[in-house]
Amino acid sequence: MSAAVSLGWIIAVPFAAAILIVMSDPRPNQREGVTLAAALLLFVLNAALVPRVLAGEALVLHLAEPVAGLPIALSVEPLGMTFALVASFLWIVNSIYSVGYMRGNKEQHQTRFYVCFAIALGATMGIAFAANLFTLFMFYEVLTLCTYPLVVHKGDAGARAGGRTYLAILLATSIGLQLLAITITYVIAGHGDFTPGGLLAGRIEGPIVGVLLALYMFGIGKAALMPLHRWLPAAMVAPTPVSALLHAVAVVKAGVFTVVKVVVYVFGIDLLAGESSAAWLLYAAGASILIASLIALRQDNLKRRLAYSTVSQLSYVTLAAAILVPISIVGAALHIAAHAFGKITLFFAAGSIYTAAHKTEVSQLDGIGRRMPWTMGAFAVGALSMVGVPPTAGFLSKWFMLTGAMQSGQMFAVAVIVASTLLNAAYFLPIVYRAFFRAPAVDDAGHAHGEAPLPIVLALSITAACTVALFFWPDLALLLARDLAQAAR
Amino acid sequence: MNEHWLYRPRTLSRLRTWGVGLLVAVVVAELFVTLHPHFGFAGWFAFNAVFAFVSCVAMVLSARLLGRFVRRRDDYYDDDRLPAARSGGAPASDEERA
Amino acid sequence: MSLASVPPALLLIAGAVALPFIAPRWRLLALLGLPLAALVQVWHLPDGQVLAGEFLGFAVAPLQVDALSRVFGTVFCITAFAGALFAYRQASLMEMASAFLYAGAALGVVFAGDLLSVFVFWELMAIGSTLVLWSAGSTQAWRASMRYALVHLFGGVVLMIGVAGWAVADGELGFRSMTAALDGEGARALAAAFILAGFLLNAGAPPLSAWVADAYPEASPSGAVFLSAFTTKTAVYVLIRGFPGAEILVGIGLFMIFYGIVYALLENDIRRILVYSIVNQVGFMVTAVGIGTELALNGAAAHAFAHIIYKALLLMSAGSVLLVTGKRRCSELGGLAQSMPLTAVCGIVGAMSIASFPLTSGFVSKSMIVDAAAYQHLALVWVLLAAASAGAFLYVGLKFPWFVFFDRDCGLRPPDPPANMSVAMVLLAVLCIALGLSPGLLYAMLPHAVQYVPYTGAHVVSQLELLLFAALAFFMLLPALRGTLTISLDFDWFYRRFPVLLLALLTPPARLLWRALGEAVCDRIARTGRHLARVYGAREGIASVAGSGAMATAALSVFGAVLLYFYLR
Amino acid sequence: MSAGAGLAAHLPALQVVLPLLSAPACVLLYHGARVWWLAMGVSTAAFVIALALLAQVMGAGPVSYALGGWAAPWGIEYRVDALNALVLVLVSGVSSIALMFARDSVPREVAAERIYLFYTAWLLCLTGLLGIAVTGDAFNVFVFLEISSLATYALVSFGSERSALSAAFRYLVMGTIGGTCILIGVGLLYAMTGTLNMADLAQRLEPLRDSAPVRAAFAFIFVGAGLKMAMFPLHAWLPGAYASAPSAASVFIAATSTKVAVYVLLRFTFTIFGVEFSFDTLALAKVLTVFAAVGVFAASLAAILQADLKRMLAWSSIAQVGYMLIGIATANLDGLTASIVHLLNHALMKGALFMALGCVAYRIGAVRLDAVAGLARRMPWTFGAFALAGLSLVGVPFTAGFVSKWYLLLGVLHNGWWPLAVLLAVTSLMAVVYVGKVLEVAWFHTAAPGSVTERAREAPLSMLVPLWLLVLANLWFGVHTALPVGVARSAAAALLGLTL
Repeated sequence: MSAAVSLGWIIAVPFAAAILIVMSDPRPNQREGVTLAAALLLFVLNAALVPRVLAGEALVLHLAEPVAGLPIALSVEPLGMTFALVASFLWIVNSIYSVGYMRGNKEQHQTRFYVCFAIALGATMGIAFAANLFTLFMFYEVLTLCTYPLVVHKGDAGARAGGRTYLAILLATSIGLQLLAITITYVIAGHGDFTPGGLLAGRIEGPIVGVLLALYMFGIGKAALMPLHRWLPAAMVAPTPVSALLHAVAVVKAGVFTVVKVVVYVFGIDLLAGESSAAWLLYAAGASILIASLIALRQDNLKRRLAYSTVSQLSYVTLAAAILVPISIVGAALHIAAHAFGKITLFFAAGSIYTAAHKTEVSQLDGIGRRMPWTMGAFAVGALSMVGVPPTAGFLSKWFMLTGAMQSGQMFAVAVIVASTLLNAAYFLPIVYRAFFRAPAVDDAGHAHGEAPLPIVLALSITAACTVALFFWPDLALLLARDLAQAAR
Repeated sequence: MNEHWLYRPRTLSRLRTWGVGLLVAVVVAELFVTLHPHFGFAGWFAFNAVFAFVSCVAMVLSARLLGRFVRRRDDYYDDDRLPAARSGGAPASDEERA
Repeated sequence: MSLASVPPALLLIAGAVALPFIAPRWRLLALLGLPLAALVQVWHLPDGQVLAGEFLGFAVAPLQVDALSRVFGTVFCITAFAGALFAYRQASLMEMASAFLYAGAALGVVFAGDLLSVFVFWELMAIGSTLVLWSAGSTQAWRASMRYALVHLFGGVVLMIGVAGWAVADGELGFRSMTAALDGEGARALAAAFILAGFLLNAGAPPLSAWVADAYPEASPSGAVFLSAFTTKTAVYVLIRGFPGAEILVGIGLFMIFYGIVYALLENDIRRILVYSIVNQVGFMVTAVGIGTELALNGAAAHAFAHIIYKALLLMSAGSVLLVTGKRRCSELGGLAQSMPLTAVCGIVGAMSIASFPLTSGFVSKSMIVDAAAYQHLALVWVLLAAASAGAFLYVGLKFPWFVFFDRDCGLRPPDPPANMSVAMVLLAVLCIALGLSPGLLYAMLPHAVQYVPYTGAHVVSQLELLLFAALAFFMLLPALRGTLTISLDFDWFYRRFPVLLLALLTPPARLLWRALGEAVCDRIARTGRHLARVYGAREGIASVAGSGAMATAALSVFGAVLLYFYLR
Repeated sequence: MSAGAGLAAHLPALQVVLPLLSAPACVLLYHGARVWWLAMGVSTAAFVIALALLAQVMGAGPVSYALGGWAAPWGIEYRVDALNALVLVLVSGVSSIALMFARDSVPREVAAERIYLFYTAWLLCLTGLLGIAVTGDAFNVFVFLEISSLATYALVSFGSERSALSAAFRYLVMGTIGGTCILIGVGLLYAMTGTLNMADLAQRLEPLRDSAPVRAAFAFIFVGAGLKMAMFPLHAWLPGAYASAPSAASVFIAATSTKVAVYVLLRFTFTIFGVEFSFDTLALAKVLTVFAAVGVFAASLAAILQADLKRMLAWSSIAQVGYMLIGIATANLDGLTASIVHLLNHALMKGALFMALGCVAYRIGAVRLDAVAGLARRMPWTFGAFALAGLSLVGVPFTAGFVSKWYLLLGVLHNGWWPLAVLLAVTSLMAVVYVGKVLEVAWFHTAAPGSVTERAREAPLSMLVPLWLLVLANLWFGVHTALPVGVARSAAAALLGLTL
């Protein structure tokens, strides 16, 4: 199968799956079977592309050109490959998890859930492999719209309020700022194709660079750069699998992925590094890392705490990109993968707790680790990865960020990483301690519960294992990231 | 009598005499060995004895002096918490949970 | 990785992971067997790089052996064994597993041939030790452990920054002496400084010395034994390897020595006294590293070896007391020698060693350091070290045994601790004496050749003078040394109390300001909203369906304006 | 064959004559249903003719037709090029679809015995609009403008609410002022040049450019056209008129009449007065951008704050006219293309939106925001259409709206007008707000217990079909942009005197 064709398939499979799921509506087993099959197929297709990418093949698939000069095209480059691999792999795991969760909690509208999920993955693939800004923007919007029903899944007032914030911020930023930025780019450069070294390189200079950068960075609402982060905590009303795969991996990573793409392929790090008006990004990212962590510190609701941790971790990627040296770009790329595995593990654990024990608050978790050792063990691994302690994936990205920061002498970035390490520890370690070292609170001594359903435990064990495995065998991720850094030069 | 031998007055007085004797003996012993000091002052007779006594007293006194500033009642820190604690992050102290 | 090249670290870490899954009746075997196996492996491994590889694009040597690492490896294994023996009946499974992870990580550090591996095990050590603290289970222990964890994560990041900087500046990460770079300029100097800072933090150096006395005393009786052995001594090890002869260390070391003495003198909690003495003793080693001659480095290594053993012994006896009486303050104890003679004897042996009495391990090791200063004609240093040796006898060598086992009878008559604990204590006590009697055992291990002879008449006599007159001072000042129900503020005030005060101070005004602002903003928004609604809304203002007359006039005025404009062009 | 050829030759005349003659026929037929069939037929015929003309023009270039055989410049010339061909297609097309919709909608809102008059007015209006587009004679433009306007006043006055009459009257006053302005303008031009034929005028004006009367004429025509198209400060008649006209009429008027006025402005400023006079000498761009920018913003804001949905759409129309004016103001190829494409696209989206509201009115009578609470769950097709058309209005990719907005941004940025670009972004957001507001209320709020909403059913097929035709057109032209953009580009090029 020619590479270009397989690219087409990668986009097509999830959407096809969505249709099949609709058709298998009344039959849950078939429905979830289709999801799993599609996920597996998608991952295989992606994996098949990897050697070609590493070989440096340029794979382009030209789909259409609705408006003259605005082609819709797909192409593969290292960062997109990483993102697609991670997302498609985690879709498999998450599907297993979803089965356990949705059934365990007897959720309504499960078909709609799986359909939207498949579409979301399709959009994610589209974003990962978009060859130009317009294509990326298009899939970006599709992702926003098709995740909305998932956010409001519960359908009650709270869910609607959350969904409203979600949609409002994401649409407003993307249409108001991002689209404008994209247009400006097209006008200045005449095209929007992602080009190594930056398609604006040499075309603009002066304050306009800073302004355009701002339009992009705040236009990419999914990257949750403060103060445009509110949608993420709001989205936590969704069922946990959604929070896990979409709001820890697909959607948010689509955001930071776009950020990195823009920095590397649109501006080019040399252009930004040479432009004082673009320096603000580093500080904005740093601030949002710290502030988000401080807020997370004060959240008692587990998912909210995780959400704010996500906000801060996303800004890690932005920060890494903003350091503007190739090695830190490697860090950014790695963090997209590393954080994905760690954070999805944490969310899986949160969902597992909710399913087995119906607990949502941190303060309720005393001694739960004794009843759910696997869940909380996985949680501990994820937490360590967030802090960036070896032997977990989080260490890798942190290492490259620090190296980059030291290389470019960005002591601010260094200080931020130090501070946020401590903050991360300060809001994750207490949870682990409670779970394993406190006696269960008196009130629920009566009603005993064990581990969550098998699919859930299985899923979170897999992701936790991956979080550790990525530390010991980072080679593939590293190769792709290095290729990206090459393109950044 | 059931009192432990260590605590009999006779033992104590005996210990005291032995102790004093030991001190004297050590100083006298200095006459029978040849010191090869690295520094002049180290060669003075009974330097170590005097030096040890003086420096110990000095240390104790200086410690007392510092103590005036740094000593606090030992429940001084009892109400401090990690910031997380205020949001239920850190476990409540036992008395609260009781 | 053939069986011959299994890292000792791996044995213990694997043991830690496996422990929960081992059937209870085999556990004791694993607990005692693994450290011994590790010990065998330490001596079985050949010198040089045993394992080498590539990680993140750097050549790494996770297993590299030489005399220095073997000294520390040996003593770590011994402590792990004795500790396990001491702990296994009382300690929870979690604590044992954590302790093994911790010990394994420490072994990993001393056998790491490159900075990356050092860092990885460094962090593992932080995790392991935190878990050991958590296992104590009390709320105080929990809070102390959080502070401990944060301080060490901070140290970890500082170290990581240094390593990253070194990677950038130097291109490769082999773990060699960085003293030269420290004196140099630019990126390498900066990186080296960060690395040194990271190392020193674990050594309990100022200004963050407080974590030692803050955390260790909160651990369980057995936990404290493990904690006292590894973190600070690995720090000494990496200093010996990484920064031999860095002058700054002399000053830092001396500060630590007297910091330890003074705070121990003010202290009432017996285990805290012992913990301050860790800082004090590590201070000797750091000073030695700063002096940097072969003798000094030998002394540092030897003293670390001896110190680990007698400090473990001291904490074991203190732990036994705590276990059987449940009391931890000098002021509540006394006269226990009557009912727990064994513990008392072992405690005294430990106390004698730390005071470096002749015929104890402390004597043969600490003397090397003091004399190293002398050989370098560092008069002031020598004087201070001598005074410190005397002081050491005063504040711990006498204070600990006297107030716990003798002095006023507190009326308690607890028995000696269970057999396994007693055995462990006796084992270590014997080691202390053995090393004191035949220093050759120890000297043979040291990295550099040793011609040093501890037992000369002069040396013995002067040392005895020093110690006995310190004792005289002790008994004369006894009233001044009695414990009081107090703690002593330290640098940790700045992260324990200061933020709280700051918060308490700033919150009310901030809240007021915020509310005021909020109201102001809300009002403005509301007013603007009403205004907009009026101007653009349904019936009046712009959106009003004005009477046709009004509209016509508006239209005509617009027309007039336009006409004028076009004329004036 | 020859008949066919002969017919083909007379298409421009037929385009106007057909609806003109069939208007009185309606009065004779009288009976509602029959009248509808006639109107429907005629309008469809007009649509076919328009398409044929467009084909001719795109194939063989501009078509010139001498009415009554009197050659220009003496006789009246009908001149069809890409621009007005497009307008013809637009007007007749929308009229046809709106009539499909009207069949069931009108009887609900117009008294049975007056329906035949309604369609008569409709056909006259159609005649006028087509005439304006097709003629090449300046005075003729005025005549047809008046025909269409008078008919439109009538159509508005058919509205069921009493406010319809006052609205119609207000519209009449303003419309008349506008008409008069244009009449005076044309009169001045005639006085100066002695000709009324547009092409002829263009030539003869060359030497007299700087004379005061010509400038005055320009001002008159500009304001006149501005009034007809509801350019911002001259817009006040529009909301009332659109809001109170019968739904079908709203669809028709909203989609066509302002567009035709825009066409008139284009015709005069570019073809007759010429680019350099309008834009260099008179610096029209300044005036336009000021009016347009303020208008777009103010109108969008007003739209957000409306509670009556038809009124809301009316305001959004004013804003959209502002977009077209901005496009004109750029006076470059992309900008003009944007304006011309937007003539079409806005007709499609606004037509669809008004139809959706027509469906709502058909079921529950009222079209106030609070009245549609929870209605979407009862009328999913209607509100699905409303959502899609709304997205098109916002300018989301793959809808027609995106295409025009895209070219507009390109045009604006080519002139380096960053503030305007930002304004476009902001106003798009405001569009998101006022469309989203409706959708949220309709989908997520719950109907007041016991209200008609609870019993409402989906609108009848006869209304859903035209509605969805327009919606699909929105999507179709969002993806297959070649046709409209191609035509618009050549039209724009012609106006600018460029050759593609």
